[in-house]
Amino acid sequence: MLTFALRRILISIPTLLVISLAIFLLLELAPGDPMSQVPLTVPDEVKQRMREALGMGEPIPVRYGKWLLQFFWVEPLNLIDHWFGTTFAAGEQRILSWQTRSPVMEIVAQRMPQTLWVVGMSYVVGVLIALPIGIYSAYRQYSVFDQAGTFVSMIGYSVPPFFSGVLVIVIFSIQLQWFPSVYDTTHVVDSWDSFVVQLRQMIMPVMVLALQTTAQISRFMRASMLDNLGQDYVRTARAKGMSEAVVVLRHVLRNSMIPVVTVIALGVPGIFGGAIITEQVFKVNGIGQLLITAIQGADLPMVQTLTFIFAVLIVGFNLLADILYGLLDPRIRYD
Amino acid sequence: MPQNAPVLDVRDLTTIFHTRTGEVHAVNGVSFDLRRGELLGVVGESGSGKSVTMMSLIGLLPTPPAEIRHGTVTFEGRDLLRMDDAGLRRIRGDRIGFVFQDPMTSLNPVFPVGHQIAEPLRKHMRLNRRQARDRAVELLELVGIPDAARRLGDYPHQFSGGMRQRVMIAIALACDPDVLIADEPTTALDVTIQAQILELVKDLREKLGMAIVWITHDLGVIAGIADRVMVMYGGQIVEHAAVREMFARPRHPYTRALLKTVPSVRGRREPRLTVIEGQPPILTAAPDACPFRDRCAYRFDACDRRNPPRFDVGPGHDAACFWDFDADAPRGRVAAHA
Amino acid sequence: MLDAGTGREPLVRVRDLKMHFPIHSGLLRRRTGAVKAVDGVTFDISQGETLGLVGESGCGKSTCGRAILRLYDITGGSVTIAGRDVAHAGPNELRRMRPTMQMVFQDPQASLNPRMTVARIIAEPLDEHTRLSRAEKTARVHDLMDRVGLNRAFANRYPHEFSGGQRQRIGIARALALNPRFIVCDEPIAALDVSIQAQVVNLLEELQDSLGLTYLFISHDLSMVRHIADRVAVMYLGKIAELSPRDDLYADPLHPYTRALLSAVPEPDPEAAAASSRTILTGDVPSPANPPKGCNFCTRCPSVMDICRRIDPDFREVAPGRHVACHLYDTTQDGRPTAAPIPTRQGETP
Amino acid sequence: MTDRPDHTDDVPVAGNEATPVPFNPVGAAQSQRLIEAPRSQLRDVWDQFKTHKGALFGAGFFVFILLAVLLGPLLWPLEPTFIDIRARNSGPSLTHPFGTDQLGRDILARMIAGGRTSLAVGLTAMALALFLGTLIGVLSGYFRRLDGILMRLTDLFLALPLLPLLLVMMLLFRDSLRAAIGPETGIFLLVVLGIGVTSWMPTARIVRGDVLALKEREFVLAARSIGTPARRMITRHILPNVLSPVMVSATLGIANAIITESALSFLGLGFPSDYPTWGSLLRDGTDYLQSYPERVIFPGAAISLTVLAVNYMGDGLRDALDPRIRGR
Amino acid sequence: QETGERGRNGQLNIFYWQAPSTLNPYLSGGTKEVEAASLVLEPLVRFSETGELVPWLVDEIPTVENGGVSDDLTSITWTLSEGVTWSDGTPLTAEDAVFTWQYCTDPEGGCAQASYFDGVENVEAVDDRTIKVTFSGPKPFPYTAFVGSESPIIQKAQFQDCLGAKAPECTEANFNPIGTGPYVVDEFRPNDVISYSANENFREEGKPAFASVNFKGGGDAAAAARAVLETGEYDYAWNLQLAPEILTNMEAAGLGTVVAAYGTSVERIEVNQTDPDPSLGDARSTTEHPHPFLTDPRVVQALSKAIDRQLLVDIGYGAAGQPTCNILPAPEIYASTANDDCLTYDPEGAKALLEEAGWTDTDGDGIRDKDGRKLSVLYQTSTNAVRQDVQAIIKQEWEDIGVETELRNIDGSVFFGGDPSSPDTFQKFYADLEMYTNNFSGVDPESYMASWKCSEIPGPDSQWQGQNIPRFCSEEYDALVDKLSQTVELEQRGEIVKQLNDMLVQGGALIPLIHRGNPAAHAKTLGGVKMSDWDSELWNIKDWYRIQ
Ligand SMILES: Nc1ncnc2c1ncn2[C@@H]1O[C@H](COP(=O)(O)OP(=O)(O)OP(=O)(O)O)[C@@H](O)[C@H]1O
Ligand SMILES: Nc1ncnc2c1ncn2[C@@H]1O[C@H](COP(=O)(O)OP(=O)(O)OP(=O)(O)O)[C@@H](O)[C@H]1O
Ligand SMILES: [Mg+2]
Ligand SMILES: [Mg+2]
Repeated sequence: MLTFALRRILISIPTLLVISLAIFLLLELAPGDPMSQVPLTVPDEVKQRMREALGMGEPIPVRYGKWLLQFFWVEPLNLIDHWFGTTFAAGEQRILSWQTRSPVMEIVAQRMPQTLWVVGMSYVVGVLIALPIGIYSAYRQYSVFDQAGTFVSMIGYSVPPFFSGVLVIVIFSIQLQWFPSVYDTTHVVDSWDSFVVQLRQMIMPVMVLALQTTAQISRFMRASMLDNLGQDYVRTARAKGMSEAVVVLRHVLRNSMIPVVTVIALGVPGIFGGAIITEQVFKVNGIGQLLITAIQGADLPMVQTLTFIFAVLIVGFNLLADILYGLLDPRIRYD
Repeated sequence: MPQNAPVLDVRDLTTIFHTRTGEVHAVNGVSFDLRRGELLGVVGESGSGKSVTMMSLIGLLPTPPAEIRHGTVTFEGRDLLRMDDAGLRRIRGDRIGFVFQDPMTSLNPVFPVGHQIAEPLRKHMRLNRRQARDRAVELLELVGIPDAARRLGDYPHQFSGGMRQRVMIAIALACDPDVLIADEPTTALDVTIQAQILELVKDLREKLGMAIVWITHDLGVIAGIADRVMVMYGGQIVEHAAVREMFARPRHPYTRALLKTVPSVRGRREPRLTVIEGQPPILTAAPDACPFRDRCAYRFDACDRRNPPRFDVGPGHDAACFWDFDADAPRGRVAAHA
Repeated sequence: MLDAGTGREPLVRVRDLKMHFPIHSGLLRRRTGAVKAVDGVTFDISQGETLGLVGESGCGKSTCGRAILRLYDITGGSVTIAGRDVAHAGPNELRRMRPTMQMVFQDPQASLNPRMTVARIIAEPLDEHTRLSRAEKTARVHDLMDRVGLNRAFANRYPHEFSGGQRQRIGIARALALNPRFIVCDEPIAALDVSIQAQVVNLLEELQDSLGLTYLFISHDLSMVRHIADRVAVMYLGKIAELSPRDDLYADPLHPYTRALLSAVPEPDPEAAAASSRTILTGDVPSPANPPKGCNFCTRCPSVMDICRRIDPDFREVAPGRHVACHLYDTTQDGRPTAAPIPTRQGETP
Repeated sequence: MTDRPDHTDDVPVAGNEATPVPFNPVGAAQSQRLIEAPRSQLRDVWDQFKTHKGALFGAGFFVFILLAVLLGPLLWPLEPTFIDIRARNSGPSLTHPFGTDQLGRDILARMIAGGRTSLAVGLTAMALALFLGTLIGVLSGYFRRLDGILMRLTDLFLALPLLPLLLVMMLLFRDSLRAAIGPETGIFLLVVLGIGVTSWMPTARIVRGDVLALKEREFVLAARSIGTPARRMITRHILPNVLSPVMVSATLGIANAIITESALSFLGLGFPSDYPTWGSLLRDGTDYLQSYPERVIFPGAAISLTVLAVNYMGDGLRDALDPRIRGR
Repeated sequence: QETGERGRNGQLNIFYWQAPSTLNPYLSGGTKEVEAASLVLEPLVRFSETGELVPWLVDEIPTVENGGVSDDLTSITWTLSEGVTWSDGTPLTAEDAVFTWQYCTDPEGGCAQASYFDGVENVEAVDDRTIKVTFSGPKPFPYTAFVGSESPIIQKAQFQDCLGAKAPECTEANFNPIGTGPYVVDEFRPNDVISYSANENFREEGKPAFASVNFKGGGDAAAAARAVLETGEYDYAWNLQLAPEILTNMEAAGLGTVVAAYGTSVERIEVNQTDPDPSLGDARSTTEHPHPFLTDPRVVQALSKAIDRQLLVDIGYGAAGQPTCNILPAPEIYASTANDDCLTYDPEGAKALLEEAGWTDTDGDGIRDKDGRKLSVLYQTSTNAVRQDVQAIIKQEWEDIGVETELRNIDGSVFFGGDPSSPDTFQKFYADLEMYTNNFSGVDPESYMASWKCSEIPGPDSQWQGQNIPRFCSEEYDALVDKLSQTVELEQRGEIVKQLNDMLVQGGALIPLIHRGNPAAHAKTLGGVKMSDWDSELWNIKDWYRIQ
């Protein structure tokens, strides 16, 4: 198990390097220019000097190397400095956004809380709703509940969030006036009342996103439960006189969760980047919105960094999924 | 061989399956009894309804698609077929133990075997964790797993096939059941391992004295361990006798053919094997004629008209055939056994 | 006929055949060992003979059969079929040799492509190796179907529409299509119901008689092997423990493993079963990735000796036509066995 | 004691060579049934498919949508771009069954035109993803040497953050492609390529898994023992047998592509705004959600129902193509 | 209530759906940045909603009369009001203005507002409160530098290390500039939210009324409008370019009001006077090849007459637009009335004009032709829902009079991006007609009118830089522009500008369509809003208050 985990970690290093190169090169091809925001009246040679100041003059390999160094060395150092008040990274060149000229990572850190609150919470909620639905649908396959569940989850899967989002805003913000339509990213939760406010502003985006999560995870759960309900060991458990609850919720569920848990883990990276549209609709200016504005503003360092952070997350959670799989399944654990 | 009152009495059990293509009459009016301490062997080709019969007894068939049309199963004076789920659950695993064919898939892969053995103990015998553990060790030792205490925490995949089957047996024996139903427990195993298991069962039977139903399609296994044998064909019992009687004087054409087709490691070597031509019956309707008639050399008009009842053909021996082998002629008006 | 050493060149010569599957493990997935599925197997099969190969699950029977047909790239040894070296032939040469050697598989369901009709399945070898016209091919397919006892009307059906025995006939027809001389039957009856097994075995025997085929008949059913084989090889953990003419082997097994195996077979006769005294082996077959030192069988052998744990016995001819790999039959200088074998005879031949 | 009891010796057993096969009415009937014209695989699948109500509805609806979108312009000849200012913002009526938009363009006509684009994107992107996925899956499953590298490639693509990359790609190549082959075809190609290239991986993985399993199946071994070369092995034995997971991926792929296209449209990176797709109609409609709800209901329902139909079709296909289920 | 103590009205919520990425207006030309900064940074003088100069950090506007502007119009002297302090409590001095000039004119700095200092030769601090701006030549309208929200004064102490190339790197300063305005920045989150609070050192007693401002970004125009008009979560939303009926519907909820400020923005169709034929290769759209038919003013007049401008307003602009026939519709004194007949939709007149010009439909395919050449135009614009609607309508109207029209729309970032290598920029003008909006900031049109001089024509040799997009060239016009720069008297200037405007419109260089207002919405409870399109919309935010 340990070698298995280690092996997976080792493999992910070259994967990440290749990905970083791919992302870097792809974006180098982009026609983006840090000077696109600079007015036309500024003379060309000034622009050229400004470009060089941003390190654009150097050959690609050098820039790639610098970027890697900044990403893997300088930025972590900065993080350490930030936490412990040290000054390891003092004077090191950080990755700067072309748009705002401020360190990319600072903005990312600024955006993280709302993304985690909203998108993360929606994922948790979605999963929590999905599991019982999946279990019950499988247990009562082809029952009315199952058919309805299938239908609703497929609808959930097929309605684009830019539509469902606006719909809930119209219903709950405008008609009923229950929840705010604009998410306040500066809101600080420090009391019960402010927590209620936070809840109220989270409910709609969470609802929209959770619908999608629920739709997908419940399908997985159902399929996995169905697979396992037909297994011989279920019959054994029944033959031992175990109650249905024990059979389904202990024996079958435990086995069915193995693939589902990994699917859940694989969905986590999506939290950070997959909710672009929902963020836009509810004005939750999180990571997704950051990415889209960076793309529109041709802010290459920001796009590069964000894309690569996503890649790191995906690789990381893949790893986690693999390891979880091993932990949950003794057949792999003792391999 | 102790011959006392039956612990299990099955009368006219009929089970059908509802499938997309119609009904499948898997078990048709099966009646038999099982006496304390005896080992009843059940043989028959694949699909003859052996497993369905046994699973019907204690409600292990999923309903739907299965439906138990009629019949009674008397166990300790109560009819299992009319018992509610909770009642059945109290009997399953406690009074009646089950061992299934495939030891590879019949154990839950994610729980340690100790846990799986302890489960029925804790439920039926209300043992606490410690007691259950101690009993589990005892059981594993009983079925001959060395170093039992240490292996409680192991997972099924860490055991070999033979050992897993022993674990299955340990689970079935956990609550000292009165009846043990073993559905082809050695089919998936190698001969040398099978020999080990058979030996173990013989042993346990002597020690614990429970009644056992042993399903197999290997006549050799039956010959080795059974007291009585039932032969099933097309969802019915076509012949039933004490084991020696059955091998010595088979009185149903199917049994006779079956005995002929199997070559032996020691007996005479036939130049050609005899074969039973034809296909097993398609069980889409309740039988209104002899299910074996298409493959039978003794067939005559009566076979097409009526499903033969089980005729008594000797002491404790009956066969469902209109042909009288002793007289080598069609049977006259002989009283049906059942 | 019983022995390859009768002067006639055997059709199949297998010498020290080895098939090791590498095991990769550890951080870098280095090769850390091998599953020695077949580890030095030697035998001959003469023209028209049937060699039975028996043994417990996982002992390497299938691997052996497949390695002989070069379905695997073997690790060592040589295989000659009809005078041609199969083990080291190049791809094209091998392709040309394919028609002489064919295989019938264990699971008739799995060995037929569910998406091809019977006619296409049987015609596939013809497509690959002959230039027959369409009509000729159809004629040949029908001919083959007649030969294996399949109704020609079934030619356009799919495998799932057949019963197990009929499916196995399709597999046999396919194997026969190119007029092979040697057929490896890899447990052709294991997946069939008892009442159908006999049909297939009879068919194989008939075909052997009429076409002069040579079989390597792999099975774990000792009684069926007794019926069909002329000589029998008993395999244990990748090696042949004993190779003897059929009657000798069943009447007087030499190797302790053979003895145990025979005694473990349940006898479909309650009288005999009650009378016999069985040799019950304890324990399980060790993993072929990690076989015991010395003799393979030493962990379970009832007559294990000290030497068995140290030295792997040679596979030698101890009596005419009878080969065994066991220290019990080690000869002293004068050529006599060191210890007298005590064959436990459980049955007598009539 | 080893001999059989002698009175069993003379048992005549049916089918023993000498014995003639006895009269067998049921058997005859049975073989009569069996001899009927060989049923094709397709028929079987269809028969099974028919029993799945959802799938039947799905297939029916999908065919309906396809026909509507292809033949719609013949039956409903209004131009999707024709402006009838006087009729603007009219609700559903006889002249405009789905109403008109803020410029008086007929929404039915726009739905038909939009559906054509959306479905074309869905189908082509799916086809591309399937082609890539199957190719890579088969190659890596079948050729052990390629396996490592191809699977790494698949992992790599799986580890790429897709939506961001898709967005970046749209941004990067949109203009050069537009310049090269015109705005509509350019964007079409880009959307299709983008979605196709970023969604083949699950198919590849599934196919590879299946191929690996198939390779161990005895019929492949049988073909090998016949000497069938790799190329024909793949086309004859492997591909037909991986069909069912591929078909199922296909249905999911269509749904996925339609939704992704609408998301791109929403983010303003899809087709030009005057080029209707269901996604862009829906996006434009959301602004009018309160006053003219039908403007979102029609495209929204079209997307959802198509996705739903295709998903149900996939479910049905999965069942129909699974021999374990079909065999029952 | 309008008066009271500072911060009495709690929080003010402003919704800018495009969020600012910096608060230094000198580093970004974007409206959103400039306006967000205008809460903090202030110029010496602002423009009111009517375009009049309002003294802001000075007590009096310098003129020739009061001696603030030198007689030869080459210098202007500003005197700062007494007691103005930065929000950190330090006094505002003339040095800060001098520094601001240095900051923006540093050749390394890439200042976005450098045009405000065009012609400025020197800025000096005569004393702590006196700033003297010297021009290189006479400047009839000297109110450019330090006037309006785009050239506010920044604090020397804060920015002195940020000159030139280092300017963009002073993140701290750029995100939290210290200003003299009513609010100070508490937190700046790029592209997200800005939190301000009332400036304790603000010079006016009892202002601002709001204790804090929440300046939210993100979403889209519809969402912003909804938040003010329908849910009432926000008090003010900016730039609501939505179809008028949507806004009207939202307004019906009764929570807010849609307002529009008019400046000089005119949505117009520029008419290419040169030939964009692709077969010309590099000489495409250059003065070497005059356009084959658009140089005939009658054709352009016909196209103009055939447009129903009121319909365009109804569909696309509503309250935020008025039909216009002038390229310069405001301020009042510059607005011509000579072209107003185009306000009536007159397709028949258009047809007659085309007939007169010799364009008839000889082959009966519905498209007019002349000498074998079809009257067919390519009409491009940027991608934007309203523009595409307008395009579609105009296309249909033109096809009614027999003009074949092909539409093209190009993503705004490319179209306005100015990349010399892209064929799709508005400067390259590889089309017959193109539509966009342009305006000028401030109230003096001199330099704006000068952009149609022959010398301003973009071309390959000037890297396609140049303001004269239609490539209109007339000696008469150039002479008139020169005359304008010599004229001081306001009346006279107005006359000249009107003439220039008429020359452009009647000469067929431009088809003005709509005088565009800048629509915004504010809550009914928000008082004091006076939208100005000449300055920041939030120019008088210090006077805003909550109506209780
Ligand atoms: N779930 C089911 N649905 C439909 N038919 C079923 C089902 N389970 C069993 N059957 C049918 O019931 C009949 C009896 O099956 P059963 O499993 O009892 O046979 P068996 O004698 O145990 O065979 P084997 O030796 O193969 O285990 C068969 O014809 C089978 O097809
Ligand atoms: N491709 C392979 N890779 C690795 N190990 C293999 C492979 N094929 C077979 N083995 C191993 O080789 C050993 C012998 O396998 P083989 O299939 O030949 O046994 P067998 O005697 O035919 O068994 P059975 O009776 O179950 O068919 C087993 O331990 C098996 O796990
Ligand atoms: Mg069974
Ligand atoms: Mg095998």
